[in-house]
Amino acid sequence: MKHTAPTHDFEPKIIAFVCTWCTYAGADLAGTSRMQYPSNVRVLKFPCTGRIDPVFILKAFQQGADGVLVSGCHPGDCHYIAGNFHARRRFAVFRKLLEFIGVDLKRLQFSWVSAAEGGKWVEVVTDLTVKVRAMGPMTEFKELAMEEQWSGAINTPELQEAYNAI
Amino acid sequence: MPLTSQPIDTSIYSAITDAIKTEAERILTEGQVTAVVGYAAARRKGSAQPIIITEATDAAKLIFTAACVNNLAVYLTKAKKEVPKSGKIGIVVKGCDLKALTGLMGESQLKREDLYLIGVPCAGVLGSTVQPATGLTTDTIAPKCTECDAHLPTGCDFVPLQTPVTPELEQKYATEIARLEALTPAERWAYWKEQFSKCIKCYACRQVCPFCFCEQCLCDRNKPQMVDTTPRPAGNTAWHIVRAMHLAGRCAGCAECERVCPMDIPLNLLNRKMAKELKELYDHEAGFEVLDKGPLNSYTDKDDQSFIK
Amino acid sequence: MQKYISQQNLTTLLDILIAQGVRVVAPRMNAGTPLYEPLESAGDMVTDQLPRRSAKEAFFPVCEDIMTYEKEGQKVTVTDIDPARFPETLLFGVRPCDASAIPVLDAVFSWDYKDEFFLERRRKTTIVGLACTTADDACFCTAVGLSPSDTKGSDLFLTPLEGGGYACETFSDKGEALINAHSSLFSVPSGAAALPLAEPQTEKFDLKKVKAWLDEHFEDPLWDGAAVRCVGCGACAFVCPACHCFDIVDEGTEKAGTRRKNWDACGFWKFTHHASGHNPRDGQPKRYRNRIMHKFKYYDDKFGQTLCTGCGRCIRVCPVGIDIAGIVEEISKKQE
Amino acid sequence: MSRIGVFICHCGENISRTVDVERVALEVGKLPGVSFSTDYKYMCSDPGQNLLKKAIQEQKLTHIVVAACSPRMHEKTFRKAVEAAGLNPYLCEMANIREHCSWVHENREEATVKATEIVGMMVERVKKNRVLPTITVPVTKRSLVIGGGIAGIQAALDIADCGHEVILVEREPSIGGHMAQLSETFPTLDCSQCIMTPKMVDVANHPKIKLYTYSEIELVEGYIGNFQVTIKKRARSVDEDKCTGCGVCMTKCPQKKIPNKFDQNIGMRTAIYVPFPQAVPNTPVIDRDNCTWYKTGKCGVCQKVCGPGAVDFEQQDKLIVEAVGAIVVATGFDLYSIDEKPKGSPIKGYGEFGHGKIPDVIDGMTFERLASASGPTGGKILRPSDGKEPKQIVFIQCIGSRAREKGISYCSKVCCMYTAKHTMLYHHKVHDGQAYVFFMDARTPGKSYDEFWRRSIEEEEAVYIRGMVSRLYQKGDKIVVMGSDIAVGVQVEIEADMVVLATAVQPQKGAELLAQKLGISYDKYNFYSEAHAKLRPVECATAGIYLAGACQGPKDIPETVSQASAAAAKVMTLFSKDQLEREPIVARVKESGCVGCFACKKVCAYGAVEEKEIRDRQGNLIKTVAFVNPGVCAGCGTCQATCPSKSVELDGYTDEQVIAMIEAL
Repeated sequence: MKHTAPTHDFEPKIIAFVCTWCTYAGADLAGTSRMQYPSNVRVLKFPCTGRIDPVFILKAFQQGADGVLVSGCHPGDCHYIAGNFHARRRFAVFRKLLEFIGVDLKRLQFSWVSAAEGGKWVEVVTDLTVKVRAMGPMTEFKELAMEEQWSGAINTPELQEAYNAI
Repeated sequence: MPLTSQPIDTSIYSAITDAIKTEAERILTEGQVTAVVGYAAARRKGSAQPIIITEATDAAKLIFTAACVNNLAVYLTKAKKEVPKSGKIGIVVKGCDLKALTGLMGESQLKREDLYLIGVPCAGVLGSTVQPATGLTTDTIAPKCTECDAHLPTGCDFVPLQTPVTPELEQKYATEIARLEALTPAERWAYWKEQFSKCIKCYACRQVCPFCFCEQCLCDRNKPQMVDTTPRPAGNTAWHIVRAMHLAGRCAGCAECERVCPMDIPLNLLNRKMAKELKELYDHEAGFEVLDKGPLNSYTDKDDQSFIK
Repeated sequence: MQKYISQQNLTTLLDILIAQGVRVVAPRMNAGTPLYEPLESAGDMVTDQLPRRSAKEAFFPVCEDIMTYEKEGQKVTVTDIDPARFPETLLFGVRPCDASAIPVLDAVFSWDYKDEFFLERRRKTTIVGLACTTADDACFCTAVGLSPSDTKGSDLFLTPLEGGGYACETFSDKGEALINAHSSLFSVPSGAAALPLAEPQTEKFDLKKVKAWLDEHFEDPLWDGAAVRCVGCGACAFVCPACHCFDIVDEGTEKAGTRRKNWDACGFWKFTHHASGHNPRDGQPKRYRNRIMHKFKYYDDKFGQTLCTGCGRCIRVCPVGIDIAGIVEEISKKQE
Repeated sequence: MSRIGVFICHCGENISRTVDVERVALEVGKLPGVSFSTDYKYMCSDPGQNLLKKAIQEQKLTHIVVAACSPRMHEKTFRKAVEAAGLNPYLCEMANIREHCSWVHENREEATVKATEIVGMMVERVKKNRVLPTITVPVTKRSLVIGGGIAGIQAALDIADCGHEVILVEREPSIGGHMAQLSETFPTLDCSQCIMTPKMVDVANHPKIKLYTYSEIELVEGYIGNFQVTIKKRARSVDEDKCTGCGVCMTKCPQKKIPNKFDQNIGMRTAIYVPFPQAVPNTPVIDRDNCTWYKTGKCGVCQKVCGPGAVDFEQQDKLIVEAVGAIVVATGFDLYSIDEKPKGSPIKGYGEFGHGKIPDVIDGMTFERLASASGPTGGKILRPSDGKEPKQIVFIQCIGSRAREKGISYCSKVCCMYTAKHTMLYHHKVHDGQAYVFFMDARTPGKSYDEFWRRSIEEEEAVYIRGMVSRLYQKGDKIVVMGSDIAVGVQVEIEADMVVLATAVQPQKGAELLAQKLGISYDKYNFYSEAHAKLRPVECATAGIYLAGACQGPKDIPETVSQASAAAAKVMTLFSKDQLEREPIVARVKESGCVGCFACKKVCAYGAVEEKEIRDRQGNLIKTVAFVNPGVCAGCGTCQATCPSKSVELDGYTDEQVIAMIEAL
C-alpha cells in the first residue's frame, strides 16, 4: 500500500452529477479495472442527465464545491431516448448565464462518458481536479455566503466561527 | 446618434387614446368581451395605472400615454385570479406586451380565442426612474424601447391607424452586454454582486412578470429549500440566477422586472443576455409566434456540444 | 440646545466619527441607487435624494441572524447572537418622514415582548434628522400631520440655512452628548434664514375620519377597486419606514445553520398561508385591505399612532401605480 | 427522528485494504439520525444479510445504508433483504465505496475520508427517502397487430396460438403483404405463395384472430396493458357476412381495365375485385373511384348478379374501438421509385435513368410479378412495352440504397439476394437470354446465401459487372445502359431489352403519421426506432408497443419472421401476469402547484404526461394540470428538471434527496 500520494496545498472539492446508465457505470468500470484517479470527486447518481436541474449546480457551488462535473450518455445513447439532448440545451444555456454572472467556466465541466469509458472517466475527473487545484478555491460563492446586508452585520468572532462550521 | 436629449414624437397617443375608448366601448356594448384591461389616468400628474373595466360607460377612462408602462399581460395569468375568468377579455397591448401574450399561448396559459387584442402603435414609454409627467425624450425613454422591434403590433383584433415615428437610438442593452462580456469573470462577478446585494426580495420582479405564472414559485417551496429565501447576498444571487434561467427562451423583453425593481437592479440585462445566447445557439427569438415547444423543451441532434468533453 | 455647524465642520465631524470606529450611516449611492448605508468617508454622502429604502433598517435590518445551531449525533448546540455586539451608530441625514417613524416602531418592538435586537440597536444609535428641501408629487408627509421640518424621532435636527451650514437643535441627551463631545465644531446659532423647505401638495387627511370609516368598513367594495390591480409583491412594505412585519427562517444544512429574521410583507400570498393550505386572506384586495387597516386603524387601536409618515415611497415603487395617498383621501371623503 | 442503520462492508479485503472501515463506521455513527453503524466482512453473504435483518428488528431501524460495492451490483440484493425484514425496500440505499473509492484510490487516509463522505451523503439521502409501493397496472390480454404481411401474420398466429385474442388490421383488401406478391424466395427458390397462403388461411380460420382488412388505425389512446384503439373500417361495398366469394360479380363487371396495384399496375382488374385469387378474406371490394355505379349512378351489374345480395352500395366507413394490452407494429415497407421527387424533398429521383419514364425499366417487385406463375403474364418474362421476351436483361443494384446523393445512405439488405434470384428465374425462363448485373459489392451474409449468389454466376451464367451505371436511355426499342466496370477499368455500354432496378426499401408511406398516433419514435427515414439497437431490438421505447419486420428497417423473410415471433414472445411475456409490476421510480405531479404549462409533456419522450382537468363539486373546471401515467413513465426525470415550479417529482430522485446529498458534502 502506498502512503506517498503527492500532497498539495489545496485539495479542491469536486461534485459530479452523473447518469446511472452511462457515466456511473463508466466510473464503476474504472473501479473494476483498478484505474487510479484523485479522490476529490463525490458522485451523485441520477437516472438521466435530463433529471439534473441547473439549481443543483448552483447549490453545489454554494455548498462549497470548487468544481462541478456533469456527465451522461453520449448523444444517441440515452437510455431514455432524449434526456441527454434536453440536458445538452439546458446546460449550454445555463453555463452562459453563469459565465455572464462571473463564474469562471473552467470550474464547470460537462462530458459524455459511456459505460465502456472507464478510462475517459478517469481522464475527465483527473483533468478537472488538476485544473481546479491549480485555480485555487472557488471563493466567490463562499464569500457571498458570509456577506450580510450592512444592517444585519455584526461580524462577531462567534458568528464567524459558526459560519465556518457551515 | 444624438448626443443630447431629443424629444420623441408622441403626438399620435391622443388619437390612439380616442380609438381605444371607442373600440372598448363598442366591444363591451356589443358583448364581445366581458372586460377590458387597459390604462387609466392616476392621481399623480401625468401618471397612468392599469384598470380593468367591465362597463361600457367606463371606457371613457381608458388612455394611452408615454406613462402607460405596464405590461398588462400579467393580469391574464394564473397568478392574478382577480380578473374575471369567464368570457372573452379585451386587452390593450403594446408590441412588447403582445410578445408576452404570444408566449403565454404557447405555454397553455391563454387561448387566442379568449382574447380581444387592442394593439397600440407605440413610439416608446418612459423609463422607470422618470417622473410620470416628464415628456418622452431620448433620455427619458425606457431602455427596452431603444431595442424595440415591435412598434406596430401585428395579429391584433384592432389597431388604431397610427404610425409611430421612432428615432434610431443607441441599443442600451446590447451596449451594456458587450461591455460586461468584455470584462473578466471576476469583474463581472463584482458587478453583479454589487447589484444583487441591493436586492430585498420584495419579488416585484417576479410578481409583475407575465411568465412567472407559477402558482407556487420554486423559491417559495421549503421542502427542499432550493434557493435561500433570506435577502442576503447569497440568497439574492441564487434567486436572480434561477429567475434568469427560468425565463431563458421565454422572456421577450417587456422589461417589467427591471422597471419595477425598487433597487434599480438591471434585471432585463440578464434576460437580454439569455435571449442573445438562445438566438446564437438555437436561432430562437421569443414572442413572435405561438410555439408548440420552447427552445428549452426541444432539441435537435445537431445542437452545439462544443462545451462537452 | 441650539447651535450652528458649517458644511465643512459637518464633514469633519463625520470623518472624525468614522475614524473613531463609529458606524456612520447616511444616504449614499450604491450602484446608482440612493440608500442609507455606512459611510467610508463623509464625502460619499448624498443628501439631495430621498433614499430608496427607509432608515428603519438601522434598527430593523432587512435580514438579521438571531441564533446559530449545530447538530452532532443526537446533540443540538444552540448559540444565541448577543445584541451587545452591535456597533455604536450615528444615523445621519435622516428625512423627517423616516425619523418620525422610528418612535412609532418603538411602540411595537417594546410592547409585551421586548425585542432586544431592535432595542439594543436603538440604544446604540444617535439619530440626526435633516429638514427636507425637496418633494415630489408622491410626498404627503403634511397630509398625515407631519412636516418637512418635523423633529420627531431625531436626537439632533439639522436645518439647512441660506448661505450654507445648518442650524442644529437637540432633542435628547444623545443629541446633546454628540455636540458636547465635538463642541469645537459647533458655534452659536448664526441667525441666517432656513432654506425654503419642501412643500408636499397633498391635502391634510382627517385621520380620525379615516379611522372612523375603517372601523365600520372591513367589508367594502372600495377594497376591490383599490387592489384589483395589485400584483402581490412586497415592494411597498419593504420601502416603508413604518412597516415592520418579519418572518423567521432557519437556513443551513442538516449539520449546522442559522435562524434568521427577515422582512416580510402582508402583500405576499404566503404571508397568511396556513400549513393546511387554507389562506384567510385569499386575494390581493384582502391583503391590501390589511395594509391600510394596519396603518390607519389597527396600529392606532393598539398604540394610538398612525403607521404612515407620508414619505410616498410605496407610491413611487408600486409596479402598478397603487397610490396610498389617493386611497386614504378617498376614504376620508367617504366619511363626510 | 429517523433511526438509520449503516453497514460498512469490507468486501473481503477489497474495501478494507484501502478504507479504514472501522473508522468509517465510527465517524458516520456520529451523524444526526444514525442510531446504528457497524462493519462486516461480506455484507452480501447470507450471514451479512442476516446481520442486516437482525439489526433492523433489534434496533428498530427505519432507514438503511449499506456501504459496499456499486448499487448496480447489489442494490437489489440488499433491498430484498430489507424487505424481508419488514421495511419498504426503497428505504435502503447503497453507498458505493468500492468501485468509486477503494478500488480507485491507493492512499488509505484519502480513501477513508472519501468513503466517510460518500456514506454521509447517502445517510442524508436516505433520510428523505419515502416508502414507495410497487406499481401495478392491469393488463388487457388482447393484442393489436398492425399490418397483415408476413410479419403481422406470424406475430398474430404466435400470439393467438397462445390463446390470446388478436386484432389484426390490414390497410389493403387482403392480407399477405409484399410476400404474397413474390414469385420464388431465396435461397431455396420455393414458391412464395405456396408457403404464404396456408398461413393466410390459418389467420382467417383462427378462432382467436379478429381480422380487419381494408381498415386503418384512426386513433390510439392509453398505455401499456390498457390501449384503446379506434379502427376505421373502410366501406368495402360488399357485405362480408353475406358474400360467398363466388366471384361472379368480378366476371360480370364491365370495368375491366383498371391497373392492379398488386400486379405493380402491369396487370388489370375489374372495379369490384379481389387483389389476387388467393386473397384472404376472399371478399371483393368495390373500387369506388373506378366503379361506373359510383361515377354515374348507373350499372349496378354486380348487385344484380350477386346471389346472396352481398353488394351494398350504401355501405359506410365504420369506426370500431378495441381494447388491447399490447400492440405489434408490422407495417412493412415500400419501394423507392426513381421518379422525380417534389422540390425540397430530401430524397431525390434518378433523372439520369429517365425518372421512370422508360417503360421497360422496371423495379424488382415488377419483375417478381412477371416471374410469378399467377402474375399478369402467367410467369413469362415479357416486356411491358410490347410484350416481347427480353433477350438481354440488365439488373442494376443499389438504386437509392447507399446513395447519399439521393438521400438514402443505408443498405436495403435484400437486393443482392433477390437480384441473384432474378438472374436465376430469368435464366430458367429465357434459356437463350443473357443477364448482366451492375453491382457495388455483393452482401450475402446468411445461411446458404453466399452459395446461392455464387450459383447465379457459376451455374446460371449471370454476368456480374462491378461498377455503377451512369445513364440509361431509350434507343429504338433498346435501352442503352452506360456504366463502368471498375474491376477492369473500362466503360461498358449494353444495349438491353429490359432493365430491372433493385430499388431501395423504404418505410410505408405515412409511416410517420402512424408513429405519431402510436406515440413511438422514428428515424430520419421514418423507420420505427427500437428501444435499444442491440438489447431491445423488438420493443419500442413506448412501453407495450413492439416492432416486427421491415417497418423497423430493411429485412428479408427469415429475419422478419424471427422478429415477428420475438415480438409475439414479448407480448406473451406481458400477458403472462394479470398485473404489470414495475419499479416505483416514476414521476408524480403535485397538483396543487401545477399551473398546466405542460413543459413536462413537451419533454417527455414516452408520452407519459397527460392533461387532467380538476373540477369542483359542481363540475366547474378549476384548472387543467399534468398527470403522469405511472404505467408509461420510464423514470428519467427530465420532466422534473424542466418543471419551473417543481410540481412534478420523480420518486426515488426527489429534489429533497438531491439537495440533502449536496448539503451533506
